[in-house]
Amino acid sequence: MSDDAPVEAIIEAILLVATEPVSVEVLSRVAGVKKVDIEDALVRLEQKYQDPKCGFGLGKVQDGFRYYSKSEFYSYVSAFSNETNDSKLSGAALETLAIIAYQQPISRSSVSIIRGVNSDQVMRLLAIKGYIIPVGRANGPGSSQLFATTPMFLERLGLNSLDDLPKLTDFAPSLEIAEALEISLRQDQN
Amino acid sequence: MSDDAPVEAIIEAILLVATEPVSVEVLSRVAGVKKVDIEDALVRLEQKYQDPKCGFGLGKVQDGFRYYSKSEFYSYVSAFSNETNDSKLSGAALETLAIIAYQQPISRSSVSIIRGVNSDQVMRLLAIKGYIIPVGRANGPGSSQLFATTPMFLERLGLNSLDDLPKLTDFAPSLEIAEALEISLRQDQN
Amino acid sequence: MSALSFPGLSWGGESKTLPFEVKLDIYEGPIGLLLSLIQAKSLDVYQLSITQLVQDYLEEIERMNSLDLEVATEFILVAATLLDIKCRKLFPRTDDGESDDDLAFFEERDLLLARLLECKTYRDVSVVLAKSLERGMLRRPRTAGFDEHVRHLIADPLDKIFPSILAKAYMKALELKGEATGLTETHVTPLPRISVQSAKDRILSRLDSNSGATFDDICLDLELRMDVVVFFLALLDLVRQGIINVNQKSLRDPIEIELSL
Repeated sequence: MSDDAPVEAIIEAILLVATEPVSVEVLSRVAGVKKVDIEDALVRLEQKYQDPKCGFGLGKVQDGFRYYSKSEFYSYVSAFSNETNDSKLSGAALETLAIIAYQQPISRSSVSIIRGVNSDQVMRLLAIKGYIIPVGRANGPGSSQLFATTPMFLERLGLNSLDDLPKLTDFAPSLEIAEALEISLRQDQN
Repeated sequence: MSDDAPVEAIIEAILLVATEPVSVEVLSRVAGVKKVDIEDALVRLEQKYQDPKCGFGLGKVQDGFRYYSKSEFYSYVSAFSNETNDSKLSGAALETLAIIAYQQPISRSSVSIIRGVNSDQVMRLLAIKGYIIPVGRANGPGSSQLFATTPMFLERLGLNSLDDLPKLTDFAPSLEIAEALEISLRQDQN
Repeated sequence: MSALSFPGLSWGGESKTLPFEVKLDIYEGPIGLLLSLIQAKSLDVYQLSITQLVQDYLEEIERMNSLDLEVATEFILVAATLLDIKCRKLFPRTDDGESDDDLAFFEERDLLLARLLECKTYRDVSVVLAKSLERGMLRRPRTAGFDEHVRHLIADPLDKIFPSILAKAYMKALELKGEATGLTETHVTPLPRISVQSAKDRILSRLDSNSGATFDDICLDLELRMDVVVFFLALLDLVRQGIINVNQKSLRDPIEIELSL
């Protein structure tokens, strides 16, 4: 504990200018205090922000901390930023996002193969919205660009890491559906 | 009139997501309470932030209010900037600046489309550093703000005028790439 | 289809200028479209009217105002498989033996089934993701970052830049752009320097009865993407002729090649 600058205040000053989640490591390095002290201070800050008179709180994403407006005040925040609902993500965009989330890193062509339709434009839209980002190239022949989801995507989902995504096996079509599909595709044996 | 949401909390939520100073008028309109009530709440917030355990406070700029990190903690904020300003950001900033330099005046969305990723934050940083500046609005529908480079940018590069930027003819892109670019820019205007 | 839409992001107040928004909301790919249709008709592909499918598809194309060659090709493949299924039902074979044709048909049918199941999985999980995203939209992160008054504290992101570096960065950004629109080098690539036949010979020369190779190994010294395409065609033809077997564990794994028998 430093006696002149309270750790909470240092953290607050840093998080105020941060535009991405800040890890405990970075906070510890910048503030020049031990990680445990940062962690303790974060707990105290979280308690402080629980006050209903407080309009924002701390969010933890991918091992980093960041300020958020509290969801109770959503209507005011969206009224302030003049939001309209006309930039909805389409079913196609969501489906694409799901594929990328589970298969990352993945190339445009691989996504297109799974969806059965050219997905370049949907992926461009998702990139511009900040949900996905190019992360490098495959090292095979042709070396196409690979895409992954961004920390912002996890943030919006309220997830800490990709491991927290719903398990895909829970969504595998039930045996009945698989069978029904198969029967419908099967040739009559008689 | 607030039903039960405390005015202070609404103000905090709005100021947290705001990127520019917010006036009492706007706060009053968005929160749906009288201006005097906003002013009272702002006084209470100012008192609250005076706590030395608080790392930021309220600042009044040109009739607007915003959060600022307290000057006692500038050394930490500066250290944080050095820590986060890694090569990744530099690459993005350079690319963005290059596009603006050669295509000015240009809107945020056009830059994002060319780069294939949302570039709003990078452009904000470049504006704050004084390299680019808003110069007006496109007159199409939606009328997005257009950006251009500043005299300070030219100075930094050691150039007299934009005409002294390196000519691109030596390594001009292929016709296909130029066309693709033109198409995307045209789409953007529609 | 279930309603998948949810309030999206505001995009600097400029979301209206996004050119592709409307188009995306309308269109689902052939596999997705097919899945929707099958589900709507109680999961019976057999009952599914091919004419209806084609008609629905054409209506979608109409609404898209353009014909995407890739989409069309994919659709034809799916429709052809369905048509094949129907034909076999209508004209049952008399002989019991399974011909190569039959095997090929079963393979195609299984492939279609696998793709339908995969597509359904992602579609179902995307509904859950949409709900989480919707919830996530209720709280907003602070994005303001450094303010004017702390400008002097920001490490300069453009330290040591020169005009030439700027020009290079610009050219690089434009190249990325070309790729983003799907206009890749293939449009300007010279003609392949290898024939499919010689590519087949070269693939076979790399394989012996004891050990296989991966497609990546074989393509290692190829410079043009077009040549890789030629080698891939050669690979497909060798598989078709039953000379080699290929195996790929999942999409991004290497394609393993070995001689048959």
